[in-house]
Amino acid sequence: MSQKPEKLIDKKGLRLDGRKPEELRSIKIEVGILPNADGSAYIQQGKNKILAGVFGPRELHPKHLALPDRTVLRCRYHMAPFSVQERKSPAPSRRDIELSKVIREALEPSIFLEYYPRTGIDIFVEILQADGGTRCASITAASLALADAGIPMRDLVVACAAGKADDTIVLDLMDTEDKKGGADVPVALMPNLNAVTLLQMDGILTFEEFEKAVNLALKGCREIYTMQKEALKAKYESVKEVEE
Amino acid sequence: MSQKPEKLIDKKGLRLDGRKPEELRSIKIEVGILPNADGSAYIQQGKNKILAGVFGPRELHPKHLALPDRTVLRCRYHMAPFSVQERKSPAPSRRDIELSKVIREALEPSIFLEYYPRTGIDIFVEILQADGGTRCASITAASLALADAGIPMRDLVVACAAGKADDTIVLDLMDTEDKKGGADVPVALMPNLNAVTLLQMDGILTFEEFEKAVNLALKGCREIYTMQKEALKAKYESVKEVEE
Amino acid sequence: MSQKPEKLIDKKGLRLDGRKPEELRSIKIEVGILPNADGSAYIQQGKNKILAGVFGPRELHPKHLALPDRTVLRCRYHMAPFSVQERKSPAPSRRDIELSKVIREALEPSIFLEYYPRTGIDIFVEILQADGGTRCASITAASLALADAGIPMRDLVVACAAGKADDTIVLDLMDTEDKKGGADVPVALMPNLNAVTLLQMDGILTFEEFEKAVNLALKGCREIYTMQKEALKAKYESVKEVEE
Amino acid sequence: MSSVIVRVKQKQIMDLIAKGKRLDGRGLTDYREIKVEQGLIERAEGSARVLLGKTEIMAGTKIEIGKPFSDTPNEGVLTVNAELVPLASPTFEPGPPKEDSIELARVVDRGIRESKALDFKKLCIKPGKKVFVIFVDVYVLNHDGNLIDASALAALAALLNTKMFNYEIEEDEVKIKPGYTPLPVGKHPIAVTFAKINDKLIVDPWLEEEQTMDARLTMTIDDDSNVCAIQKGGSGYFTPKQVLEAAKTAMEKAEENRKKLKW
Amino acid sequence: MSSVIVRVKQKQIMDLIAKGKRLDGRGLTDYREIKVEQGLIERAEGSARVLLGKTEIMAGTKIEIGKPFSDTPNEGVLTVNAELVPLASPTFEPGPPKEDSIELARVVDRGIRESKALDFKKLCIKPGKKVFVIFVDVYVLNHDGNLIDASALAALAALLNTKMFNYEIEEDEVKIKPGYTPLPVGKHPIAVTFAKINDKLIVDPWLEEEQTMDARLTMTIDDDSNVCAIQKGGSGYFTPKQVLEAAKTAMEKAEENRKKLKW
Amino acid sequence: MSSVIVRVKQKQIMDLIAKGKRLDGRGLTDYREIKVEQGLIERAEGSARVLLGKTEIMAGTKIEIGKPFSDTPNEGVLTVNAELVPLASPTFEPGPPKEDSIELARVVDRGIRESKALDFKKLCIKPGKKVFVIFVDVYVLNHDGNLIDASALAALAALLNTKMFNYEIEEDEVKIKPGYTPLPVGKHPIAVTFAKINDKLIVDPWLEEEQTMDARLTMTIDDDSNVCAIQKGGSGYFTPKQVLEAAKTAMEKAEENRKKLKW
Repeated sequence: MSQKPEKLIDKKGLRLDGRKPEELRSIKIEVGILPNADGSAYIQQGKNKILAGVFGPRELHPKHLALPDRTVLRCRYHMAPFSVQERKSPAPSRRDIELSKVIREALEPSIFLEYYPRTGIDIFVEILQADGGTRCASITAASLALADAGIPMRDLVVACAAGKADDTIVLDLMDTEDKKGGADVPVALMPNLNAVTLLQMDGILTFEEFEKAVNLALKGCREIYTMQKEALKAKYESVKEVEE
Repeated sequence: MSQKPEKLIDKKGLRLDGRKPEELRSIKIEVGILPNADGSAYIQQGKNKILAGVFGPRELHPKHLALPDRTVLRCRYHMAPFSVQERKSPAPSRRDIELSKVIREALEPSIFLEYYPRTGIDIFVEILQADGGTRCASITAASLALADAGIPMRDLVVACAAGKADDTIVLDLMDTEDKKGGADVPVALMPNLNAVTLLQMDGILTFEEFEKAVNLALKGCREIYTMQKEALKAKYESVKEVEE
Repeated sequence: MSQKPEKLIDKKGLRLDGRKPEELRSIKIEVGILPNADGSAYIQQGKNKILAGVFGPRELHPKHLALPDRTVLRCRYHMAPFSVQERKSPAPSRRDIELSKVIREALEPSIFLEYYPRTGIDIFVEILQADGGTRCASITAASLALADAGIPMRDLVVACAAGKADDTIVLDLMDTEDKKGGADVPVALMPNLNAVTLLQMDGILTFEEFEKAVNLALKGCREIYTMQKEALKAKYESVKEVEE
Repeated sequence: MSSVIVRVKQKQIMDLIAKGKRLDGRGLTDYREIKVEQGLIERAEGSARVLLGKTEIMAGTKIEIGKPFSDTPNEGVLTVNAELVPLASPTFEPGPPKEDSIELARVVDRGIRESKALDFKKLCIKPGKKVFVIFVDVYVLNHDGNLIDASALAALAALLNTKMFNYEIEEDEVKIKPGYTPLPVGKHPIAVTFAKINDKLIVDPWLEEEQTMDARLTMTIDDDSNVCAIQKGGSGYFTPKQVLEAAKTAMEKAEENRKKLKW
Repeated sequence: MSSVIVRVKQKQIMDLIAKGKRLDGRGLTDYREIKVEQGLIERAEGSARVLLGKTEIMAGTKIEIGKPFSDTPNEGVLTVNAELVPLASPTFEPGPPKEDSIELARVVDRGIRESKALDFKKLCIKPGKKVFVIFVDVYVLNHDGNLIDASALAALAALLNTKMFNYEIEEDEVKIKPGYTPLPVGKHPIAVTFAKINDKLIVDPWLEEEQTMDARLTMTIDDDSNVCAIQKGGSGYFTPKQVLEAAKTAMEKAEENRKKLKW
Repeated sequence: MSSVIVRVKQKQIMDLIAKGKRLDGRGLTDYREIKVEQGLIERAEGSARVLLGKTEIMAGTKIEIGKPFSDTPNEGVLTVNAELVPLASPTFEPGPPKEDSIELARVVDRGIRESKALDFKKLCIKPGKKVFVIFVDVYVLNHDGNLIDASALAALAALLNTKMFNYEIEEDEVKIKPGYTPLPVGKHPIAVTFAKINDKLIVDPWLEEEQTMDARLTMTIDDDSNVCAIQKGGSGYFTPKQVLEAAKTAMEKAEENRKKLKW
């Protein structure tokens, strides 16, 4: 049902969706949109539509999982059955379980875990629609949800992928580039600490290409970081307005 | 393998098994037939053959399910693999889980739950043979098993369905009427309190038909209620005889 | 893919692998080969390659399984997916669950369970390659692993099967004899107590054949018992050498 | 919320209802505001989002080619699944579907199935061999009470929004052809849920009313004011009179709510 | 029962057995009363109910058409399943089958399979493609000890009662024809279970004897007094002499119990 | 080990690494001794055992005939599974695969898949219908740290040792023919894992170093010194500079370790 494009980059050097190689997709971020969660955020990045909700710090169930010296961070990355071309079973796949782990480990370095011993923080990420780069967009949203929940953090975590489409290193791969391209390098960053908290790669890259891709992804992260901060500000300004 | 009957009601107004529209199937009820259960009952209604057993009030496992102010009622509706035309897997189906819930909620209003805080009462219903209307017959038997276990109750709960076969409102649908008929309305009742504790419906009924079906089902309930009380009495008379 | 041999015993009275009816396969036993387990053993019997590891006595999880007056022995018999002709799913099969039970019950009589109340001992058996008679070889290895872990025992448990190939009672059946033969009688023994701790049978045997098979299996057990003791001795001599 | 505050609030809700009033100012048979948006998820064959007050449901449909059930060889297959997504409420836990989500899915499913909303015969490709399988996934994104009515509405709105791909059969294989056909949806069943509080029936209970109610009753009503599915829930009871009263009210409310849908 | 009472009773049971007596008056090799009823469940292809004292077992069979195993392309398939139904004992819990019910099912299965009671070749429809799959579901309805012997008897009685539908093959499809054929059951394996208490062997232990025994030994014996399956259970042991003694006794008991079956 | 001893040891490890030294005497970028044995399990289509210091991995392959994925109808299927066998460590528990073993399997899988080590097109039998399915089962037999590198090496060694049966297609059925063909393995991806301890990178962490590390980084490198898979793990972070430094070192180490394989 999917057409195989001959070329991912056209003669003008533009990508299938008209972007330049170093251009992000259009991004929309909203903070605090779920009434029942302690913190939440919504991100739209290209056709990705992702919700993140945070509960906690709260009592852990089952209790024996609690740690005496720090909070336990848990994360579930989950895809809605209708979020992808072929219906996804709601039971967690091996991919879901791996992504839940790497997303959690990308967020952990940003949190002062020792502030809330014997408690747990739960992060729930729901992919309502997937369009390539969901793990990065999930991290970007989940970090905002943590901030919205008032969890003390060293910095926001922001994530973005770079990769290779035909012979060009490109930023923020969408679904087709991800599947047909030569490589995908998702990166998560705490910009103020210059700390890479997630790094994965699929594909084949020479050292030079890899270096270029990492640097491009970091540039993408910094751009999205600005949007993250604006979204947080927007939430608190709107709260302030309501309160005034 | 199943033949499709042209008509569910014949020219004389009789049903496939020879019953009149407002007639119950033949019913046989026995109380206290399982030696190891705290209370038990067996019901045969048409070709339905159903066992209900009750354990409790007893300690709850796992303990964290216990409630400080009342007993926890649990119910499992389960079908023997050989109880239906096509072998049923012994793992609980979604239907089994829903029926377990509605049966439990049909019985709960009859029990003084607050008499036994921190305990649990387990109801196990086993369908040995299914012939339409198993949920109603299960409620009728399970309520007797609760009484047999000596659980204090406001009233017995009795259940019966009415529905539509061709254009006629009929009582106590058997399997073929259930599957080929126009509607099925199972009702559970505490007769002395005029309290409907279960009500479901499948099919299509006008308001007038619905009203007629509900009233017919209630009439059926009251008839079976008499048999319930007789079965209880029979048990206690036989016990008395043994003791004397 | 498997060829059906016409005869399991040739004209000279020899078996497919050249053995005489009452002859064991070649056996190699090593004790204490797993660095992290509290006790361990490896057995090669024909093409069987089996590892057994023991942990404990240690705290039991979940705790409610602990017993006030004795240790709880647990056993898992597990086959590597590549250990058999057709890939075995790593999830436990019904056969695996039964074998885990009978192996545990074959070893239990040898252990002074009451020495370590409120604790658990875990036995893990991994079949790396299966060639008939894995349950017996597993018991032989697991008993050594228990001894290696320093668990106080009444005697070692040793196991061996006898059975029927064509019309001959034979010792220590390999895979083809097991599948094409007329019967298989696995036996476990504590030789010093003359105590049979496992006995199973598949197939068809007259009383006389059964008697002969049991006695032959017991003879096989006693031969392997000698090798068991040598393997234990070898371990402690090598330890002594290292310490000196 | 501490259980003391909960009990004070429950008392308040009950006292108000005795006077024919509700904590949020609604009349006993008033719904909260309903918003329906169709077609938000392009990857899905159909989708809809329903807001019922603060309760938020997303429903999406997917179509696959599969086998019919052996007792209905000429009919397509409908599968309704409901997820109580854990970000919708602190009381929802991740994991396989439990009693509550299974009941929710089955009540939504029965409304569609029993009202004959879908023409299952038109979903047959090759009798006994190949049919369209319609998956409806109901996703609870925020739980503020009355999940059944909102979910049933979202499921129906998603079905009305669903496009089936065109196909032809070539040598026993289904070949996809360009273009789409709408799903054959002929009826529009609407679920109307009542809570019994202080022996009175109210419609569309929100979360705190659900925590106060004795029992719940859902009536699903089709375009011709027929009853097509009912589900009683909760550990209380209704009188026969209340049941018939509920059916009457449900017919009115269903007609109002049906207007929120586009088709 | 408190553990003190249990221990007093166990002592009593052991003391009596030392004197060759049992708490319920039976001799050491006596069975409790056995009742076999066949054909109670009309929906099942075959069924039987066995009462062994107060132990009650229901067994039902169902037949489906399925694929043979790749290593036996010309043979039908037998699947035995056992459920320790929770109403049969306060110690049985609902949920997926555990160790005990799996062992029970597999011991019953082996008795039937190894004795060649079923002619599997006759259950082949199309070699390598289609065979009859026989499901035997053993349902424990009351547990008063010795589930193996009662279950094996119930399973065999249900098989003897089983009707296979007639069929013909038309263009690679199996067509059901009117009428039934009995299942090809040629042998009648009987399980005989021993408990070792106070170093003595007794047959058919009831519940309290099982709680007292050191170990359990089941011998399954065919019509020609061959041993066809054995299972030792429990954490005790037997001497080789006890094993052979048990085999002898089992042959006598099997012949007696086989008379309870009709075929 | 008590947690006090653990903390003392961790301090010791960190202090040494600050001086460019390690507790077991290795330099920061030295591997432990590596031993690779191929072909130990005759029942498997291919097998290998890798010892990396005391870490011991067994990998075995099995080949089945199955269906291709619908989006790659002309390609065989690779399935990598990893078992943290409970006898390998007191911290491994029996049961279905958890997060750690799933990540391990997926990292090994990605290395093979992304490097195009296997020529999947050559594993196609009948496009869209029948392909070879290659199972690689990674079995951790002793856990002394750096499971990823050892597992990736064992998986590749087992694939290099794997024989595919010959076949021909007769009337739509696959017929096995005598003889074997080696699996088409064209690339040799090597995983190189770094631990970050005290802000320094070390290669091939053993168990106690893993218990001390802040974060883990695995780079998989192909025969032409391309990066073909990366996985960061653990709750710490790396600087961008450390990432590039790791890639450089990984290229050297991969070339060394690749020599341990025979093909």
